[in-house]
Amino acid sequence: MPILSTFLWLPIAGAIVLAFFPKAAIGAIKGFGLFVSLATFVVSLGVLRGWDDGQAGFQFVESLEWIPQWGIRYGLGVDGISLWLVLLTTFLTPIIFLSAWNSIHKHPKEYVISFLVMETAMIGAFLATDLLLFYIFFELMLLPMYLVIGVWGGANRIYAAVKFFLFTIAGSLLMLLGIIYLVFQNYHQAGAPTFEVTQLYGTELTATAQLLLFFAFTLAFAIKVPLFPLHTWLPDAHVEAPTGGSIILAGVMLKMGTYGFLRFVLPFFPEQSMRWANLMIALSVIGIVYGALVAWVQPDMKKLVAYSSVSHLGFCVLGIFAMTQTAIEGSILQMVSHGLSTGALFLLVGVVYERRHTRLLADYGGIARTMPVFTVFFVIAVLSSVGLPGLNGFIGEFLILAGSFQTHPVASVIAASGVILAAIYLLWLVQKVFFGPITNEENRSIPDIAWNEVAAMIPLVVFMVWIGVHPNTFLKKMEPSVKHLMTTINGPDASGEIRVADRGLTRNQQPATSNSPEAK
Amino acid sequence: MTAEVIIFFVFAAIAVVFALVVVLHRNPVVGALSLVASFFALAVMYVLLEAPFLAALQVIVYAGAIMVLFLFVIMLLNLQHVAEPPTRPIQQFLGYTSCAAFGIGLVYFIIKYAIVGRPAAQFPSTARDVGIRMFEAYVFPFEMVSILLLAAIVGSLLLSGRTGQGKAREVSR
Amino acid sequence: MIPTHWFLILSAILFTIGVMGVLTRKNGITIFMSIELMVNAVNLTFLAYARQFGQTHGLIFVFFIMAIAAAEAAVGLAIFISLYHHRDTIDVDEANLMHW
Amino acid sequence: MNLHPLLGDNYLLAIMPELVLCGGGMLLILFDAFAPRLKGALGPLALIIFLGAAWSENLYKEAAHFFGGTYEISPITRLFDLTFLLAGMLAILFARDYLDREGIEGGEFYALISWGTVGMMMMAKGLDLLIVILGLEILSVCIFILVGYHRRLSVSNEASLKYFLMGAFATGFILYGAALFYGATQSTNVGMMAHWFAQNQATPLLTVAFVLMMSGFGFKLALAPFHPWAPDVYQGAPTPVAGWLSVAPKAATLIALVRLFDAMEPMLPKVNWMNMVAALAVLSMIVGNAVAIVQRDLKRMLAYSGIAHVGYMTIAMLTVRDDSVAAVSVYAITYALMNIGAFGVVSLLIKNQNDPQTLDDIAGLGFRRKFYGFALALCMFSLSGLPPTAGFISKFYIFKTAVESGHTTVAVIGILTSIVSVYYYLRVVYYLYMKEPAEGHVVAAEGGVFAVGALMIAMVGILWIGIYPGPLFNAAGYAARVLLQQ
Amino acid sequence: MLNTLWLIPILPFIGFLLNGLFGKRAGKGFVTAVAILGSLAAAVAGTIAVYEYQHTYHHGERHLNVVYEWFNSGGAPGGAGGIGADIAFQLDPLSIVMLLVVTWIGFLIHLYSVGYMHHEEGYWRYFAYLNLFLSAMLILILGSSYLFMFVGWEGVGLCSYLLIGFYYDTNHAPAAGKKAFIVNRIGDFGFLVAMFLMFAYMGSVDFAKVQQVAMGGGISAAVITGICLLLFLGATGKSAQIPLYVWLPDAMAGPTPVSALIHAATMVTAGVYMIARSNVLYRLSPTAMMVVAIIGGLTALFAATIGLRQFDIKKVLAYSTVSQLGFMMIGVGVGAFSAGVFHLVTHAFFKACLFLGSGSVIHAMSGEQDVRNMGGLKSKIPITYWTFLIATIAIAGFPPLSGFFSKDEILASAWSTPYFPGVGKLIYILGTIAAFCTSFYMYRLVYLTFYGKFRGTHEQEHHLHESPPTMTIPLIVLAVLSVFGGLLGLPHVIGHNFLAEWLHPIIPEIPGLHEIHIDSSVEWLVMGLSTLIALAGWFLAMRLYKERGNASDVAFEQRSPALARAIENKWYVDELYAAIIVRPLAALSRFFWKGVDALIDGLAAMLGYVVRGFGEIMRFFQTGNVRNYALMFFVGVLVFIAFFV
Repeated sequence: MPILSTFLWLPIAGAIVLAFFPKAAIGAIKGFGLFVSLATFVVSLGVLRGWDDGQAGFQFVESLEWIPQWGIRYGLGVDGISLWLVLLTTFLTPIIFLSAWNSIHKHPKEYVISFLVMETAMIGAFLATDLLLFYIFFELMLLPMYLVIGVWGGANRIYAAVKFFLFTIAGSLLMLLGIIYLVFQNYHQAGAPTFEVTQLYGTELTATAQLLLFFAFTLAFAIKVPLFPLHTWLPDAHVEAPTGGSIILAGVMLKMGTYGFLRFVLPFFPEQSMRWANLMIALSVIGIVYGALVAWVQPDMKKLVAYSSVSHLGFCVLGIFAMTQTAIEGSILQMVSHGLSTGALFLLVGVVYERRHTRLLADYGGIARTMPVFTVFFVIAVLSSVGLPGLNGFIGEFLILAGSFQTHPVASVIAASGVILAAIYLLWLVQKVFFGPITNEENRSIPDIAWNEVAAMIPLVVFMVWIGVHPNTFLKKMEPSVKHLMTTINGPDASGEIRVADRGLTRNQQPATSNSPEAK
Repeated sequence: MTAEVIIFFVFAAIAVVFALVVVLHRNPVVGALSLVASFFALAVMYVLLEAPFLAALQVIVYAGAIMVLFLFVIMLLNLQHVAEPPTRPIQQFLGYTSCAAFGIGLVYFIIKYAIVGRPAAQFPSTARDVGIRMFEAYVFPFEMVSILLLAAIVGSLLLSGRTGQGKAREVSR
Repeated sequence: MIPTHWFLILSAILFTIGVMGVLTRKNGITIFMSIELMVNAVNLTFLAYARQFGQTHGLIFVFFIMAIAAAEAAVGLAIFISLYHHRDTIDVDEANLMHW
Repeated sequence: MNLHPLLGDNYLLAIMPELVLCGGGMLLILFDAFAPRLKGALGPLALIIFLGAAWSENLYKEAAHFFGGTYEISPITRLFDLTFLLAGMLAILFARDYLDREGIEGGEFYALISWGTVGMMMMAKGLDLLIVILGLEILSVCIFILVGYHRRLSVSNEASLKYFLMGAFATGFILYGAALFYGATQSTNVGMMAHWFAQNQATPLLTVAFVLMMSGFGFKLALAPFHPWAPDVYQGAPTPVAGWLSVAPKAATLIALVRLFDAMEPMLPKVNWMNMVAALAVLSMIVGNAVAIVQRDLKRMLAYSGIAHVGYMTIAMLTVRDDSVAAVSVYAITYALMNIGAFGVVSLLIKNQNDPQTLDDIAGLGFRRKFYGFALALCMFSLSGLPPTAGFISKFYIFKTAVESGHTTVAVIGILTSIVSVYYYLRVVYYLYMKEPAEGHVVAAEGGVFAVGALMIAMVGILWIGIYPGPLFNAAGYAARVLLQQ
Repeated sequence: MLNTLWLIPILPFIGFLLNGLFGKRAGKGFVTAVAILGSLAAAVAGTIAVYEYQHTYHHGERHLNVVYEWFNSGGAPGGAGGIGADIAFQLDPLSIVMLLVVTWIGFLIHLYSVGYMHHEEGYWRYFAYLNLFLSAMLILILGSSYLFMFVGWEGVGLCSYLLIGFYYDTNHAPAAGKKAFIVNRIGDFGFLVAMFLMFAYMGSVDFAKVQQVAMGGGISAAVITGICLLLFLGATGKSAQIPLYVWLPDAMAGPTPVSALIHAATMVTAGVYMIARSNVLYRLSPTAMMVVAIIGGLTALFAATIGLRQFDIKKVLAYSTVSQLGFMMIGVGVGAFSAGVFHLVTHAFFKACLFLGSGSVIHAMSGEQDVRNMGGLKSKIPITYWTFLIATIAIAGFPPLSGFFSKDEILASAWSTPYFPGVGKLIYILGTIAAFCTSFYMYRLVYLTFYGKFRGTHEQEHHLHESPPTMTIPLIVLAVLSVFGGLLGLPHVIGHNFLAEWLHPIIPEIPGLHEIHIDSSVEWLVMGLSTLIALAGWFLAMRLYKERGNASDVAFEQRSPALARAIENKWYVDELYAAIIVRPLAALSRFFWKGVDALIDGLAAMLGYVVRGFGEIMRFFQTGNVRNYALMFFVGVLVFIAFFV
């Protein structure tokens, strides 16, 4: 039984079964959803068991004829780049069901179903080794999310849902055209049509074609990330989405963009990526600072966290386009940690929203006294998101910054200031919500965090600490793939070293023999 | 300047003039009758084109059957007295001008590019020739015409039947 | 022997007149008559060419067009009658329930 | 048996589908006339007839010409025949409940649909302009009547009037164009025309002829700027008819055009005719999608979206290659499934058919009637071209073909407009699932087993083609190659 | 023990976990036991480790205990030279000094807290934090690389955030905690970038490797200076130097023992430790050293001036801390690293003692912190008084108490620094003036608090009582330490400088750099002068405050109100920062949010409106009049003909 397909289709299968559940059996529905997602997670862990640390390419590859006429295959595979994102997805879904155990009163069945469908779509997008297959999953995940935001969302949900959908679809449709063109060119050169990602690497293209395709792909992913000028859909979507929606959106869906950059943009168009790296890095750095600053003045908790995502994802993009191995590993790790910490933040905001039905900072204050346990969890999540060493956030950011410092020192320094800003807005949030005297009478009697929410939080915290304390568990598995990616970008000649390194800022491999630019 | 030419011009003039009457006269009855006249003129043209059989058919089918049908309907709905209200000037203007342009262009192109030179020596257009061809290659469409007419009959029966509460269910936006 | 394109020109003129009728008249039946006029113009063209080439099937085409015209006439008039039943008029401008 | 050398061998088997449908139509009328009490059986009977026709497609499999090279049987015609039959069956299934509800059940209805299908088949198979135009006329006459079939409704009557006048007008142009082509090529047979095109130069008069003819066909396809009839007619027509009308005739016209363009192939590099087609396509995509956005009436909205979709199909035809033909045929089938499905759900809304079926009528339907809601949503997703539906695959095919034929610009416009289209399709979903119906404005949706069956067919088809299109592609590709070889 | 060095920080961490998870339910006894044991265990383990070190290594060697590779990326296979670090602890003379000071003072203050915090409801929370702090601090001083040290560095920052905000349901305490954390973050930013530079140019952040590479030469002075200055930015954050000192005075919002432990004895000295740790880099870049020294001098003086006129007993001590940290910075800045560390140690003794004493006073005054409402406590709380007095004498720098020797060595080194002689003298002068102020405001504090007649309310007077032994014992111990602590580093003219020798190995010879040499004449001169200064300060304070209490403050205010208020409001520095940094930034952010975001949205929406409008226009061609359709059709035909013919 091919493991990837198993846990790829398990959620959908569950959803189909679920469709025949009686509407009334809410407990059963939720339980079944949780069970299915947990099963998926357990199965997906099997990937780790059979994992070959040394191998750079795809593992557990499955490849079947699908649309032979166009050389489209049902190709699945997982490598160091996608491994942790896949696991993150399967890991977060049960947590969502747990956290939403009592909070979804409207159409619980449809809710669970849409999340299961979404899970399959997301896993598929990470696993697909075939461009069209990827695209299909990439778009498939929009529909359930649209429904989730639109049906279970807040007051202004329609606007948010439509905005979310149109922004993303606009990008991805142009990318579709790019895909077609790319494949067509490759077809001309290779003679046989194929959508296999790895075979499309190194398709020769004319300069203009490269440029256009690069921007077609980049636009799609940049919207998804979201990169600075295209980020405005995110706060609305986050604010209006139900807790689970926000968690998935921030935790996994945004990673589609960064993942796309890594898997497609860089290896497809290395020259263009190098050429426009400075632009992308500039945008991401702007995003980091901008997102942080805007987050700081938000009156609404969820908006604040949403903008913080803009800031944190900026780090990922920075790392990717710095194009040093360290930075890329860092940004992959940062994707995972962001999924954990921001997911946790949204979860907790959801918890308190459900009790007080307001997200305005002004309505809170001093609830550390009424819900101490909750406060502890929240502070932990905040600290991990601030990037406190010993928790997950730090490692990723450090690797990104240190790595990008090699090639883009100025950008990395400016980005590093984002670390300060993160502390500013997140501690501001904590102080406003939890500390100080209780001003609002309603806050005197908030029930503390409930069993299911604790159950949802604990695994998150565990992994935050794990990544923070022993990140090698994660880095070692992604290292070969990233190395391989670097060679794909730079060509085999410069395997370890980075091609953009001819700016005088090369890191010497052996510390003993120090060589600074002057020394050379 | 043979007789043929004279006949051609005379009847061409008739056809055009009556056609214009059809288009311009306010009373449908007059229109219908002048259309008949115009069709007659066309029949003459067919004769000039060495297709007497078709000319006969033109007179019988068109002037005979179809136009009678028209008149019948006009009478049935006794529209002979209704004076047609004037239409919107823009529509009128655009209609006339565009038609003028179209016609002039068309005529110009025909004069310039339509083939000239002697027509073919003989033109098998007798009822016999027609029949033979008709039942060789065109037997299938010929049969299908029956379906066309059948459908038309069924349809006209269906549509023209009184609908009882038709007006009762009148709803307007 | 009359040159073919004389007939062609005539038919072009008739066709144009027909179009003019369609565009400028309100009375449905008149419009329909104009359409019949157009169709006849086409017939003339076909016949003229058929004579030019000495082919019979151009001629046969005309037969079929006549049949088509007959069928259309039947249905069309039925439609007008039904329109009249609904609105007591055959002024096509009155038929404007649906727009935009 | 062979009466005459020109007829071709066992021509009766070859035209069996047409014969079955013709005969079936008459049978239906007679049945209705003599057993007026058994109206309920008409629908199933019609269905059986269509199934019989579909079965009789298998009687004659080789590719061959009949009736002196005026009639072609080949894989492509079989494919399109099946498309027409599929469309007809879906229409019948929906119509069954609709007519029943509206109390206008009658044999003529089904008979006319079968005859119209015959007309389409002629358009698909005719190698002679005569046959194509005759088929077109049979189809048109049937449509005139079907549109006006709901006699009680003034909208229905108005629609049929509009369609009739415009249709006859357009027919005039098609005929005139045909006449001029005849004058130039000395033949109305596509094959011979191709022969002539291969050897001679184009004259402006010929261009005029092309424009006239193309305009006529453009009208039948509802391509902008010849489209304005479509919304009114769809709105006024009985909903199942509208669905059928929005799909089948367009498919027939397209295949007829494919033949023409194929015949003109050698001429096309020398003339700019295809620019006109491209212009039509672009205009349709833009106008269709843009106006669809501002529609609240579902049927009108679907009409405009249909205009846009024909625009997409036309993109593929800009260069006649086997791929493009295959793309068009795949798209035609897909479009039949999803559009008739959508119209079908609309046809289940119980309200005075004189009033428009607006978006408000389906508010909250998705949770009230889960199945219908989901079906409509699926159709919408498919129409907007989102995976994993057939709409995505076939749109992808179209754009792929366009890009490969070098029409990238048009393809880009197509993509951009389809971004716009997503907006209004999703708005339907929004009304289905995210909007509560206004107080006292809950429109019931009622459909019997037939409608459900039709929806099942549509949904399964949509998902099947969307997820595993390989076999269909094989068939279409093969058919297209065969078509373009001879 | 040596190979389980990691136990030392883990032990208090376990205490943290236990108290944090079960403390609330388990009750005070459990909490106390766990907390005390946690700190004591760390102290004992540390001492054992030191003992073993002494017997296993030649003095000065570096003992390294690698636990596991933390993370490493981008290096050659096997991780060599990648970006990353190990979880590794090291033991060498410097960290030994820090280890002993931190653990034992930490233990004492734990002890003290048992009494002091006894009535707090957050008892368990407090001790959990305190243990956490201890373990973080131990990581900071035992970590073997900048990166791992940074963990502790931020960890202690976190703990100080939590402990300052201990009284979370007040408004000012959490705000102060936030301020502390953010200001420290600004420093950490420097630290981070410094590490990036190290990775980029030295390929590692391990102390030893960095030292090796730096001494190996070949790295441009610019880079080294950059690293040093950035590290120093970190230090200014942690050690409350200009311009980032502003958080420390506010930090007094935390419980007093916290101020004693974190904001006097241990955490705030981390910056000094770190600079001493990187002495090689600094010595390679005189510029950086000069900056450090100057900043230190300025801070010393500036803070001292503010200290002159504060009324909150803890505020006075806070500014004195800032000022003393300035002294330490002078020490490490002028190249007398051992002197800096020496002052660090002695300061830990007497400043802890002072804070704990003030705590005891506040305890006695049932929460009162304003010296204007005290006075005449001498007889009421004798132990507190005597310990406080001793510590004051020590900090004021009277021979032969500890403060005298350490401060004095620093000043002497400043005078005779070889790196920047001229500036050195200047700094010496700054330091001397600061010393004078120190002596003055400390005695002022003593007199205002313990002498004169009681100025508080009656029930305060009624409640006055000496603190319980758990509080007094640490006081006495610390007092004793601050008396004899000076013996660690007697100036060579008098005796033997143990500390200097002890620390010597961590300050390796760098060819071409000659170390500070203080000749005896300077030594004597400086000693004499600073003694005089201290006396002068004492004398002045006595004249002003012994009898008259705070009357003289009032008088001063009447004489020059503007100056008085300026000092009272700390020269308005906070206001300045708010005006030039915080508010503009907030305004910018709001502009981004309301302006830029709205603009982007607007553009996106506009596209939609354009399409929609186009649709609206197009739909009006759909008049519903069939003849218009016919016209459209025909015009279309015409247009196409016109176009394509």
